[in-house]
Amino acid sequence: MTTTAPVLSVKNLSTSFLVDGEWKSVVRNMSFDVAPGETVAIVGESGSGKSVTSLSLMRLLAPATSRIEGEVMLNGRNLLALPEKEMRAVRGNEVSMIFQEPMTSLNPIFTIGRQISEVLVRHKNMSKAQARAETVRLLEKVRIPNAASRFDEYPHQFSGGMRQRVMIAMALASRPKLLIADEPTTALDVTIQGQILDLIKVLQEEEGMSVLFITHDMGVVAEIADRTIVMFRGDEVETGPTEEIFHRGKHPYTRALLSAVPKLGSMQGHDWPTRFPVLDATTGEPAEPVEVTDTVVLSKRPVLEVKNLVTRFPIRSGLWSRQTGAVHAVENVSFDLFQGETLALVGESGCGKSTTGRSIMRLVEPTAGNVALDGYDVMRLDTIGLRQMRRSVQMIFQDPFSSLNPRMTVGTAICEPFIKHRLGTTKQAKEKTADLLEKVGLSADMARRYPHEFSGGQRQRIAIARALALDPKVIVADESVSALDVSIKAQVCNLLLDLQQSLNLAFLFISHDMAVVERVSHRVAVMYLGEIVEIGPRAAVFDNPQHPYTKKLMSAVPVPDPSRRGIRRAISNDELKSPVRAMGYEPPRREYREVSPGHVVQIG
Amino acid sequence: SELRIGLNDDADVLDPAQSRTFVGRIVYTAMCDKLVDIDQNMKVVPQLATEWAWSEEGKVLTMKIRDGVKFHDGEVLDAAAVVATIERNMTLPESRRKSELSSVAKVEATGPLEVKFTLKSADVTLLAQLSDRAGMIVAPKAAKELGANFGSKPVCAGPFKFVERIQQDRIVLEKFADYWDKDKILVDKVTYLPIPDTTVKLANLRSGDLDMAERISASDAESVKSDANLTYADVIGPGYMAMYVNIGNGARADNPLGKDKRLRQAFSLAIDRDAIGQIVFEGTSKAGNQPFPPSSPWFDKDIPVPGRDIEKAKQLMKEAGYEKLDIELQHANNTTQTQMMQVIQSMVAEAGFNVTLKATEFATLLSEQTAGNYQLSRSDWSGRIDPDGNIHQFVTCKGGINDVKYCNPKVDELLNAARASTDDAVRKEKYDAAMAVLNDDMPIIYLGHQPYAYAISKKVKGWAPSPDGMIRLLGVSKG
Amino acid sequence: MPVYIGKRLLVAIPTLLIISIFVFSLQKLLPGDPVLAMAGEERDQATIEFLREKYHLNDPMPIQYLNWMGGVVTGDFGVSLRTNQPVLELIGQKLPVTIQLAVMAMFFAMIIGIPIGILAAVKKNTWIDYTANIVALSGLSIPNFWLGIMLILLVSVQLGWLPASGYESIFVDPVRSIKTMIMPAFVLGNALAATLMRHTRSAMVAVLSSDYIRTARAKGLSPWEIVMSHSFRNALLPVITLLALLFGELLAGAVLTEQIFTIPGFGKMTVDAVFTRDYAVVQGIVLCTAVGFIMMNLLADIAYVLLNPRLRATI
Amino acid sequence: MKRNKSAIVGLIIVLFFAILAIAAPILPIADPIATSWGAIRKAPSAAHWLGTDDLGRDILSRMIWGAQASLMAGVVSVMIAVVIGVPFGLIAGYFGGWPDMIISRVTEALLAMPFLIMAIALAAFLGPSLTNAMIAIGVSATPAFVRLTRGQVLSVKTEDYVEGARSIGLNHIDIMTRYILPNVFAPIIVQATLTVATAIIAEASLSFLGLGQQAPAPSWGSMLNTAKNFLSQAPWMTMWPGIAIFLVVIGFNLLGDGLRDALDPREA
Ligand SMILES: Nc1ncnc2c1ncn2[C@@H]1O[C@H](COP(=O)(O)OP(=O)(O)OP(=O)(O)O)[C@@H](O)[C@H]1O
Ligand SMILES: Nc1ncnc2c1ncn2[C@@H]1O[C@H](COP(=O)(O)OP(=O)(O)OP(=O)(O)O)[C@@H](O)[C@H]1O
Ligand SMILES: [Mg+2]
Ligand SMILES: [Mg+2]
Repeated sequence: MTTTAPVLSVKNLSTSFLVDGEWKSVVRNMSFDVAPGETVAIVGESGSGKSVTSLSLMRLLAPATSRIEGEVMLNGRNLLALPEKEMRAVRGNEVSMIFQEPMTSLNPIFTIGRQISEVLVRHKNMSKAQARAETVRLLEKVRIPNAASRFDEYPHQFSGGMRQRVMIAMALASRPKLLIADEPTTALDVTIQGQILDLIKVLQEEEGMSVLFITHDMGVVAEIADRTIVMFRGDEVETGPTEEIFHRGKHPYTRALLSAVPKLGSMQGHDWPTRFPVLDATTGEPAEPVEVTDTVVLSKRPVLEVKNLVTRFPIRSGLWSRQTGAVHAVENVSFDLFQGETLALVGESGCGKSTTGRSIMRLVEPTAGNVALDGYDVMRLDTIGLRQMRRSVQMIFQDPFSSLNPRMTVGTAICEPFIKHRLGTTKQAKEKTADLLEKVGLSADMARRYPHEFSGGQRQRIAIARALALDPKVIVADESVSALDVSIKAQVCNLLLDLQQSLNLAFLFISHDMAVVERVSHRVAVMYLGEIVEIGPRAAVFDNPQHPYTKKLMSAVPVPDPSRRGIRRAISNDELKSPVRAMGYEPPRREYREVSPGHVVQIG
Repeated sequence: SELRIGLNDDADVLDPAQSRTFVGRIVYTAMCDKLVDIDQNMKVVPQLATEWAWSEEGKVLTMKIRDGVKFHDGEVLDAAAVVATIERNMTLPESRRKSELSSVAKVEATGPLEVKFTLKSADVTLLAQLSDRAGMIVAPKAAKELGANFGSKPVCAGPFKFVERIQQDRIVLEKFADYWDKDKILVDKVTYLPIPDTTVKLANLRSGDLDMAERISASDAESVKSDANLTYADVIGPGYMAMYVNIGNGARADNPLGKDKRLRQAFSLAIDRDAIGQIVFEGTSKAGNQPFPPSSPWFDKDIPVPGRDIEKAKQLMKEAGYEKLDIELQHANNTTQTQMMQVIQSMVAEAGFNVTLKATEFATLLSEQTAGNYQLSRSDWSGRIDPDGNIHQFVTCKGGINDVKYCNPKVDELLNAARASTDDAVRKEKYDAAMAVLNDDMPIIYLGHQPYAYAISKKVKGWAPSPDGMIRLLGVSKG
Repeated sequence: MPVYIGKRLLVAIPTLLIISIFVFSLQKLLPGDPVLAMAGEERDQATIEFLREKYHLNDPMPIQYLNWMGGVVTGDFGVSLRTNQPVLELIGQKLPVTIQLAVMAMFFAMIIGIPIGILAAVKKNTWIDYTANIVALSGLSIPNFWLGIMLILLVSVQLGWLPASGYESIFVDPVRSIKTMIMPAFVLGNALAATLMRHTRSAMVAVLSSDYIRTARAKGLSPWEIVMSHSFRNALLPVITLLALLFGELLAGAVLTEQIFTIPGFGKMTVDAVFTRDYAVVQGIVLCTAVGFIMMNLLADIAYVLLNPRLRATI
Repeated sequence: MKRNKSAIVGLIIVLFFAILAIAAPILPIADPIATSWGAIRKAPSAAHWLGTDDLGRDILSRMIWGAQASLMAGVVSVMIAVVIGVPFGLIAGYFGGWPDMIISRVTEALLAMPFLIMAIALAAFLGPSLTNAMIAIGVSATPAFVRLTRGQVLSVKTEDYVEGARSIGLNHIDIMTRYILPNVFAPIIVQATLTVATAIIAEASLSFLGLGQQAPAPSWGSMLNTAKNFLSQAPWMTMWPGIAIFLVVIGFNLLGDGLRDALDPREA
């Protein structure tokens, strides 16, 4: 493939940062080429230096605290030696970049149109009007419906997926030779992720550009990359065609990485949730995956019974802020959760998963419905009772970064519930904290540290430890592993499984990651626009999905198999359907059908 | 040509019947002529009244009014206008002149240009009152029309007439072409600008934005004198600086200082009045121990300004039975006062007085002083032309501003008698006798007499300070 | 939007009521008798009594309050005890002065504080940042009177460029009006600049480290473009609330500065009125500044919302 | 690291003045209130390093003694403002609804009230003393802190960790004090360090109204006030207190920056 001269040729790229007065090297001796029209992926776990590599190529690091060495040849010019002014003509023009965070990468106070056309005005010397026309064309190209009319809208009026498409439009505006995409889909859910990946592929073909794709999702790599570079702690440990890497990866870390990738469908034949195989990153030797024993106690009454739960958020507007409508975030949801059982709640972004979890705990007040915990009616509890109740149900929040108080040591955070509920002395609380930290695989002496001193995975475990401090019966785990990279994701899932086994916990496992769900859950509920459209035993739902939405969800999951690279999904540019309803909207009565024992599907 | 005069603060209502402020009087000097004026020696001289006579033991005063005088609105000033004005001063509800004219029983026109004042009892001080606001004649028609609002558009018969006023900013007057003595008006326009900050006032003078500034601070005197473009002038005013001792005003009078005159005498002796003048006023003020400055003919030479005598003060303290005495002294919160009080505080400390200073803003000081909520209170009297005005109301039993609540029948008798006589020699005798008593009882500790200090641009010609602190503009020109 | 404004104005009513009660009870709270100060040096008893009657000072407080409020709602704020002038007329005279001074001072504060704040943020933790901080903070701690008088001495007395003090209405002689206001406005603005600078700096630091600035750089925009178009407006948002607060303070009066430059504005009038216990004037001024304050806050909130598209839909 | 260096500079400045203030009685300096009629307004010399004032008192010694009143005025009044303002801002922002309505309205009302009026009223109410001056200054600086805190709380209370705190069954007080308060402190510190300067200067105008440090006891503010009259004759009288206030303000601001970073575990 690489017969023509490479677009980008990187030699001995090393980057170091000035930290506490010392130069700390973060990326060492990276060398790779990207040929015209080629897609090269950089993979590696969090913190391995992927983003730093891409920022170094673009020279976007703060010059005062960073040092970049080596050679970055772009069409024969060494970018690292260019004067800043010329470099500016390269950025956004010859090389453009898409960033990880579509939510924050767009300036909230400028219109989408302006932010895109800016590039055209800057690099292509277009007039305002020309730029506008071209921008509309680009928006259409990335399949933003009604592009012309949305030109003057602001980022917050776009959904996450659309925002990421806007970023792509922006990056493509000047028809760059090279597109650097830094985890462009990590924050998105599977259906949108699928759309974006397809979009990049199509555009790449049309424009003939090269893509440097950074990700830690092996499924994505398999689907998109011609060649793959594996990074490990700042070093480039292995490079090769994607197929080579996937099937004949040599470096132990590569193999560890691959084995940790959850594959949809890999659970066929397993009755119970199964731990992830854990490979040692240095030796690459797998530890035998253990199937977890049956923990579900069906004999007793379910610990959690949810009946006809409805949660709506009023939308107010107009004179005197009268309510004009409502977000029907949760609509008539019912399910049971047994002791020792994991029920997964899946569905696209905004379908009401988190709200369901929060409603059960009465962190938001449900509009209607019943929630019984151990037989007690949660909806009737007063403030004190509610506080007591919260000992039994705990929540692990979606975002491990923001759900810990940044100014509280993790030790304090973990023992706080214990102390506040007067479950023991300070000394006992300390012991408990140490015990919990060890239980989640951290060491007791970490209690004195602050949240920012931990990696994402460690933070997620701290959140788990905290949730366990009150010995709850039920844990609502809201996207607890979605943001983690593969190896850590595996660790945390294993941890949850272990805890379930030893403490007989019930989990309401909220996730959009189908592969993980398949691995850890006993039963699965699929949510769509606030309603449960399909619920049933894991095997039944995964092997025999009935509802069209469930099917769509399954097909959107990237498969970490490079041989399937050519396969395309049907590109859709439909936006998420909105759960916003006008006042007086009556939700239709739903009919359900039992496909097999316990497997129920909405039919209309 | 325009004369720009910097005043120390802003005037209040520009109605002679209602006005209270010193700066207001400065403006009237240019705007409103009075029946009589005073000269450089504080002698009463003719202005609108050309001559006058006392009769019947000082109970009737007849005045001849100048012929051909016009008000700013063209109305003719005659005896009727004078009567109308005096009656207005006596009857207008808002009038602040009532006490000044309280001795007047009746005022009538006895001819087109002759006015007769009939008094309830003999009161020679009336003439002096008529040399000020009580004697300023206002246009009857305008006064009637505007009533209490006369101040918004005052119409008088002075050399300059009112043009406009913007509060806290300026008062503008222009030359009155029909003035009876118009040849002496040598400037076309006068603008008064209130500028409280003395440094700023001087800066304005130096930059040419002002031609004249009144009451510049003593500490600036030197630099004005050394400035080639400026002239310095000062004059000791008719007022005095004093400390009032609470003798009998309410519960707080019940303290050693209020009860024992020896302590008051000791306090007075511990003060070095000359030093105060040097430190606070750079030598521009006069030390004093009476309501009249030593230069005044009314000053009792038998009671000279005492020098500082710590030994004697201590002696008196001992006699009274005190080694140390705590005293609270309230004073107005301006920097000069604060400075002066600190000087006194440190002076009397040597005699054993432990003075605590209490700075108060003026309105509070005033009400505390009236209410008797003080032990020792420091305030000034701007001074009157007639000696009576500096003493009678302060120490007579029923005196209107007897805040110390001093009451001595003998003093009352002497001071009332001094009022009644038209013979200055007799009056002087009575005042001296009263002074002897007061100097012993010492309800008021007099400190000295403040100067009126001016800085004038050299461009201004023909001006000299008047002992009453007014700025007289006739004959003043600007080159 | 009109609904939003209307609502805001409605909630302003209780605020104004509270203020009116506050300010009215001052008559009882403050020591010193207004009438004593008005009666003249002689403090004639009859005059005192008359004045008390005339200004209804003998009525019970609630009655006085109701009378006053009754006047206020019909546009009659009473008359000044000191000068007999209607309070509304006085305010009418001073308000333009104060507004002109406040606007010009704000202008100086902004052209000093905001650029220095931006510069300090862009050059964070360099000597430029430190110098900028020191310059701004010195503005805060240099006494106003000192700076004012030094300026007068230098600019007016030595150089003769600007009038030393005084005021001219902008409608009468705009050039002179501006000239007389330059120094006082600078002195005032200079003191506010520090606050503005510190807050601009911290807002700007936050903006500059945000992801969309990285995006802007990746687009190939120059640092100038990034600061001026992509960060400035964002950083301005939190500063706007502050601007309103500062402007409100300016409206309430810059006593010392007005005094030094003898500008007949609110500050001087307030001080004089307070010191002479001219309550009708004090009450009028406070109510007026309160309204100004509320309007400024409203304007700030509207500006905030207009500059922030996310909020635009909410009102 | 660099940041901490400047915080240390700030700390040194503040400590320097604080130590001077505390050690004033034992330092070998002249009596700050001893007047000397022979040495009025003398320029700095060997006998009087910083010169003398209008009553011939030694300015150096007055500066040192004055540090006490001024630092107290600055620090204590800001503390009062913080201690009152922050909780009210916290309550208004956290609970919203009618507590917010009431607190916000009163705050606005207070903001519209001229400082001078409040000061005179408080002076009359509380009587003259430095403590009461600090109360007066503190109270009038409070509204700004209420607003600032309220605004910050509004954004912090939507953070996930606050909901997390609720989910483990904490009560409102715990959530406010342990979760919200520590996270709204940064801008409060900036405001507080700026207010120190205003407070030091405000003390002077209060002593003038009979509320602050009373003459002859010195404070920097009142020294400045006196110096105003001798601007051209004795410029040093203005200069020293001016410089001291400036240094203290710089010191507090640097310290504030440092404190803000120190309180933020992410920066440490
Ligand atoms: N500005 C900086 N100063 C100092 N260290 C930095 C800086 N930026 C990144 N690092 C460090 O460099 C290392 C590589 O970070 P990088 O962001 O490239 O990781 P990554 O591979 O992109 O991880 P992720 O998957 O989490 O995005 C990390 O240890 C990080 O802490
Ligand atoms: N406090 C709220 N007020 C108004 N609307 C809300 C609120 N919280 C959530 N919503 C809306 O309710 C719907 C469901 O939100 P929810 O957070 O439960 O989705 P989710 O399934 O958890 O999505 P994600 O996968 O993105 O976390 C969304 O449309 C959301 O905008
Ligand atoms: Mg990264
Ligand atoms: Mg969610």
